[in-house]
Amino acid sequence: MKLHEFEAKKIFSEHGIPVPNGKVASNPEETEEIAREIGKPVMLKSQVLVAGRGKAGGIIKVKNPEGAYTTAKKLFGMKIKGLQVKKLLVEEELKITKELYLSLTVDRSARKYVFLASSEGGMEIEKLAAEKPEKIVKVAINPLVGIKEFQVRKIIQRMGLQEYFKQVRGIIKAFKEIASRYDCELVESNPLVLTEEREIVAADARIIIDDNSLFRHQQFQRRFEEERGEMTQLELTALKEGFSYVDLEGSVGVIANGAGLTMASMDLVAKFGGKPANFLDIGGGASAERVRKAVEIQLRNPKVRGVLVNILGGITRCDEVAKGLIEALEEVKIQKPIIIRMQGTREEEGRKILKEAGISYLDTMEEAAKKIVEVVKGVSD
Amino acid sequence: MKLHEFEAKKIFSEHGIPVPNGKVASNPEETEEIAREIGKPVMLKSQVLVAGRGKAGGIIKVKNPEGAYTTAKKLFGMKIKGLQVKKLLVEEELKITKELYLSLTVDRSARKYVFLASSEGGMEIEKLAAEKPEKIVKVAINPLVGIKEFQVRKIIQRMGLQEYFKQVRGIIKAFKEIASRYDCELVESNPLVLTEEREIVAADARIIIDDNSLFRHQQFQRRFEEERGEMTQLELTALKEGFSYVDLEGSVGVIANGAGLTMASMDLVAKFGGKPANFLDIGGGASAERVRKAVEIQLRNPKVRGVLVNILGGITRCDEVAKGLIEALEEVKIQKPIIIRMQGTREEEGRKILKEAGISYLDTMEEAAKKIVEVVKGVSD
Amino acid sequence: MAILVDESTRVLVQGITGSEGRFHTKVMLDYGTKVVAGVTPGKGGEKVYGVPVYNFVEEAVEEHPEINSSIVFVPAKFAADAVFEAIEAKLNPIVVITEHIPVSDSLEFVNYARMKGIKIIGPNCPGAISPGKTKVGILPAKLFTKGGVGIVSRSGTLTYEIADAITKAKLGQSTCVGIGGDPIIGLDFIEVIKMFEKDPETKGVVIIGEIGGDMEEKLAEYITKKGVTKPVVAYIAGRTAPPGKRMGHAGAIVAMGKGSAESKLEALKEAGVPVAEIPSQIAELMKRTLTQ
Amino acid sequence: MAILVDESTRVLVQGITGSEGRFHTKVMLDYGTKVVAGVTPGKGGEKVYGVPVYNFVEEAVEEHPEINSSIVFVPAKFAADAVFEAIEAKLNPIVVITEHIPVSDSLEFVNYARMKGIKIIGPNCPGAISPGKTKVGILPAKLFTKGGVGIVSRSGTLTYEIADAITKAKLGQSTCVGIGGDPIIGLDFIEVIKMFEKDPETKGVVIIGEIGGDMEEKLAEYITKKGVTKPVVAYIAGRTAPPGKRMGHAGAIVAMGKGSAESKLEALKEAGVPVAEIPSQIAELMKRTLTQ
Repeated sequence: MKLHEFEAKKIFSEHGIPVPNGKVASNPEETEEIAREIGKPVMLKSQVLVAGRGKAGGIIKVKNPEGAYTTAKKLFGMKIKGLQVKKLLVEEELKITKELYLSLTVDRSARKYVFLASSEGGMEIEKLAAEKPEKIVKVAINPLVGIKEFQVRKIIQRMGLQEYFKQVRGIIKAFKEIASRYDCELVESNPLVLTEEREIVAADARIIIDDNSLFRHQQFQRRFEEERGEMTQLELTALKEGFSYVDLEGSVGVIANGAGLTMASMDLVAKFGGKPANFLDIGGGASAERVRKAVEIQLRNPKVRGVLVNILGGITRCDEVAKGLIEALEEVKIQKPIIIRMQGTREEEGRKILKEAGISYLDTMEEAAKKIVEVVKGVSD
Repeated sequence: MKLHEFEAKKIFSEHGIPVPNGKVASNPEETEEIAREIGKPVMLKSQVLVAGRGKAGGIIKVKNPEGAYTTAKKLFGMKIKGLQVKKLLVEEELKITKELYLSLTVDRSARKYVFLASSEGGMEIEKLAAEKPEKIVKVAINPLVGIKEFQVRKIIQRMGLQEYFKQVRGIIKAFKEIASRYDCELVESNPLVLTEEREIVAADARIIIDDNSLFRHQQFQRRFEEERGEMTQLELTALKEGFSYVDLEGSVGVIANGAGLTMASMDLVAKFGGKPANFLDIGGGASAERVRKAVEIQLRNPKVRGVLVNILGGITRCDEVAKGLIEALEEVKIQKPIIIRMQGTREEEGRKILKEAGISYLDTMEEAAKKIVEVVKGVSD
Repeated sequence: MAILVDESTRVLVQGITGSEGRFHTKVMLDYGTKVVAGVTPGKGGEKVYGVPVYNFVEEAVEEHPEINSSIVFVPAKFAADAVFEAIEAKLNPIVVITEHIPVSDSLEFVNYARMKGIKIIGPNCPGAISPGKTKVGILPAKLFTKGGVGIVSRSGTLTYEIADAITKAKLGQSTCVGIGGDPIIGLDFIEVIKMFEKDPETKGVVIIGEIGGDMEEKLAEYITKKGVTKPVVAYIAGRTAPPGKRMGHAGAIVAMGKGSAESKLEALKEAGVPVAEIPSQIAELMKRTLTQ
Repeated sequence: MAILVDESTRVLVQGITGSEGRFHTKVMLDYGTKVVAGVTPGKGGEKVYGVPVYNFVEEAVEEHPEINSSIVFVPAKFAADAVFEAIEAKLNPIVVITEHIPVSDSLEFVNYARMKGIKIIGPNCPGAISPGKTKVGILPAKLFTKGGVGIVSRSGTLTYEIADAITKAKLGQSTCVGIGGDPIIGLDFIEVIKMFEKDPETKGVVIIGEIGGDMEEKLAEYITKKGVTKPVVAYIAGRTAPPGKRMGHAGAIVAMGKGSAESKLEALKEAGVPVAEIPSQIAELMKRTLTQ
């Protein structure tokens, strides 16, 4: 779960990390008022959970409270990558001498936490890693022993901040504490800046909390369920039903059981020239009821021109799948081609149910994927 | 460093462990007042850092404030195992249903923290371990992973406190937190009690802090330097000079370099029929100045009738030792026999210095130990 | 032979009284797996399909010292604790079926187990099967037959799909291991392939990867540098997955410029590993390589 | 052969610019120890008796990949961090001379090192010497000569005393290890005696124990149960020490009814280990046993 910049900065501040003087505004009037309080040029930063909001015009510098009002009015009317701007973070403009990078994340192959730091900040870390890998220092932290002083020294040396040792040490320690306390996948400041006043300040702040840990963080769990950042309406509906669901650009709805099989089904659709409209994993052991809901979500999606159902029954029973399918078709009454591949546990029973309802099925996922692509092409042509 | 019961209970209470309602008194008047406040029978508990203060008459139950005054007057006049009672802990009397045992300490051979718990408390754990070892459960805690829930469950089950799971779990977790926060060698409650009100209360509390960690615990470090619990005046003086020093019962002062060698010297004195008066380890690489101070401490000790000096020079230089010795003898002017064994680095130079001063020396520690015992016997006979 | 689990495996089921634990205990018993005991705190003394239940792993192991491995069905909130309990009892391997365990928990027990030389399979995995010998997991046994192909996979059903094809191609499997779909898992491709290399029953190895992380790239690097004597073929799921989205598995995400299917495909191809375009090719590719 | 340290040992000195570190670097170099580099944060670029100093262990090891062990003279407050740095660089063994390290720190790095298979000698120890080969420690080398007796001890000077007697008895030492006087130390008697058992140069072993803990009792139990082929003789210091008092070493204390000299003496005698009444008997006992 991604936190908003203003939420992340609140947590930073609570852990002793200096952040710019600022407040959150929900409308142009508040924006103007905050700008007046701050009493110098301010940055208006749109609080939307998408990458690249700066480039998309979501971050604007204004010189005075009046300018803040006018600009805020524009920003509150904007959508950035499809998301409405509902909050602005109004912050003093920093006088920056140097931009740096600092983050704490999880290194999957090392199975450790890892600090990434650089004496060059402000650009995307992926870009920096690609262009100047030698500028990035990587320090792995064993979760059982925590960060040690020699590692702190190394990070600070490689950031070129020995002069500011105590301050930066405090920030590094605070990152680790935040990560432990909130089960973070990412704690990042990009840029972390050195100001003309010789202070180290987190000009930007990002925190991503591990979704699976939200049961320990009730204050965010509620938010997580209400507002899911970048998710589309369809994704939200599917998630409410407990499916793994991702919206895609194409026209073929994909239902399968298991993440790997669903991805493979999606890939096959593409391989045979189609475009998947989504990824819908019904998981293991789905009941007829759940299958019905999954098929309904697909049928009610206007983008979907045909549905591929690919079931390999292990714990999942084919008869339940067949029942759910038929129920959905009866209920929704939207006619769209559905191609079914069904194999495994209770295969015979399932196929019988389909046969009786006059629904055909195929034996392999390759055949099924090929078929749905043909059919959908036929529909659109 | 041992904390007083009232200090330990304060820490317990700050970590959410229930302790009896009570306060510390410094004189009989305060004692009476606190007893009045509490408004029921109270226990007066002498705050001296020795084991067995109960048996020594340092813990007395009184029925009313007047009784508290009279008894306190007696207690404040008492010495328990040589230590003056300066503070009383005045506590409500608990109505105890069951006495239990819980401690967290360090298991040296397992190199882990270890919880010891028992459904039987109140008696010395050493005695319990000897008489009913099956009543004690031992749960080792890896310092890198901390205590896990299954270990908590095991402790509680073996204490027979499943009915009070949440409370006891809180206490166990608090023990671990106290141990980590204060670098404890021991956190103990004996007895931990179940009251008629069905509460779990730490009737007694003991905390021992690792002396070597005191640089992290300034509030105690100061106290540690002022007041060192069971130490005698001579031990304090020696410690101020930075020596390892322990007072013993006998008449032969023992000086050596290195803990093992000093112990072996002490043992040899006993082996040959003498009684060591103390253990004084001058450590490695001692200067003439330090040797002088060590010898002075021995000479000024009225119990000491003769001194054994046993030096095996590695980092320690024999010439420095010889110089220090002569300086001490010149300065103190107390005539007591000194037997010297000196070998190793700069042995020749050292021996020359002694020879010139007319002081004799021996080659082996056995000879020296035998000799000092003979000489001291001669003195006393 | 086979790897990780075989006829000598004696299994403890942690979370045996839950619905999944109970169901799969039955299925494993039916397959012939030696399920010796189960653990659920507070349910000590019960029986599940004849298998005795204990309150503590320690108790179960004291009563049944032959137990040497564990399978964990405990809910995510309590799973880490169960794994630590199994580690302290020195059970090895420990198969963690549970999904949705917080990464911070997995980081702890995976590091602890690895330092102690204990193998964790999972979390969020289907477990392992050595056909004809034993199954410690939830894989549908009837799709598997004894044979010479080792399968190691980050996926569940996709693995069954490919195993089924291998069965139909009359190759069969030595051992099939689902290492799990989480970002932090106990065993990785390199470690499992090293085991397959040493296993005389295994003639060739199938790798089933997916987007997210760089385990496939690391494997490719290993194969290039150290070499593998047995034929290896691979399939990678998620070529059409968009970046920044989790595709069902917590670990199946292209994040911070890392973990794309292209990167993995390229790395494996450079290492000389044939990569199937579609899952059904795997069996064919393997057959061709093995009969060359 | 010899154990723990020998001619292949290449040493890093941590805390090399402090007075003790500097002094013993010189003494070790004079003895012929291959001291390759040193570390003191902030002193990188300096030299100590020709030995280059670095800011980080990692840097030192990058520049001098032959480094395979470390000796730590870092003050107690910072010592644990230095040990962790050496562990991360996989140096093995790590000799920790520093005294007064908090037990909670030692518990952490000792457990971490042990789980990683790295041997810690100490803390609060004189180190190890394999006479004629190398010395990684502060033991006065001239008291030692090459020979067949392995010495393992919780003490410093008392060890020199006994080693000297063994030298004078013309037996000499294969390796002499001071394992440290702290309550929590990296290596124990059993582990070291197992190494001596495997070392062809070692013909007999001297154990120098003292009050506190139950390492001597554990050794006796090990000898009784598993047996040791080489002759073992022992000395225990502290027979006259009162309970509850620390005798110089943080670990030399009879506490909670444990760790008395009598308990140790009895255990060793029951295990058939001759225990010397006075230190000078050790050499004689060993000579007698070896010539039987």
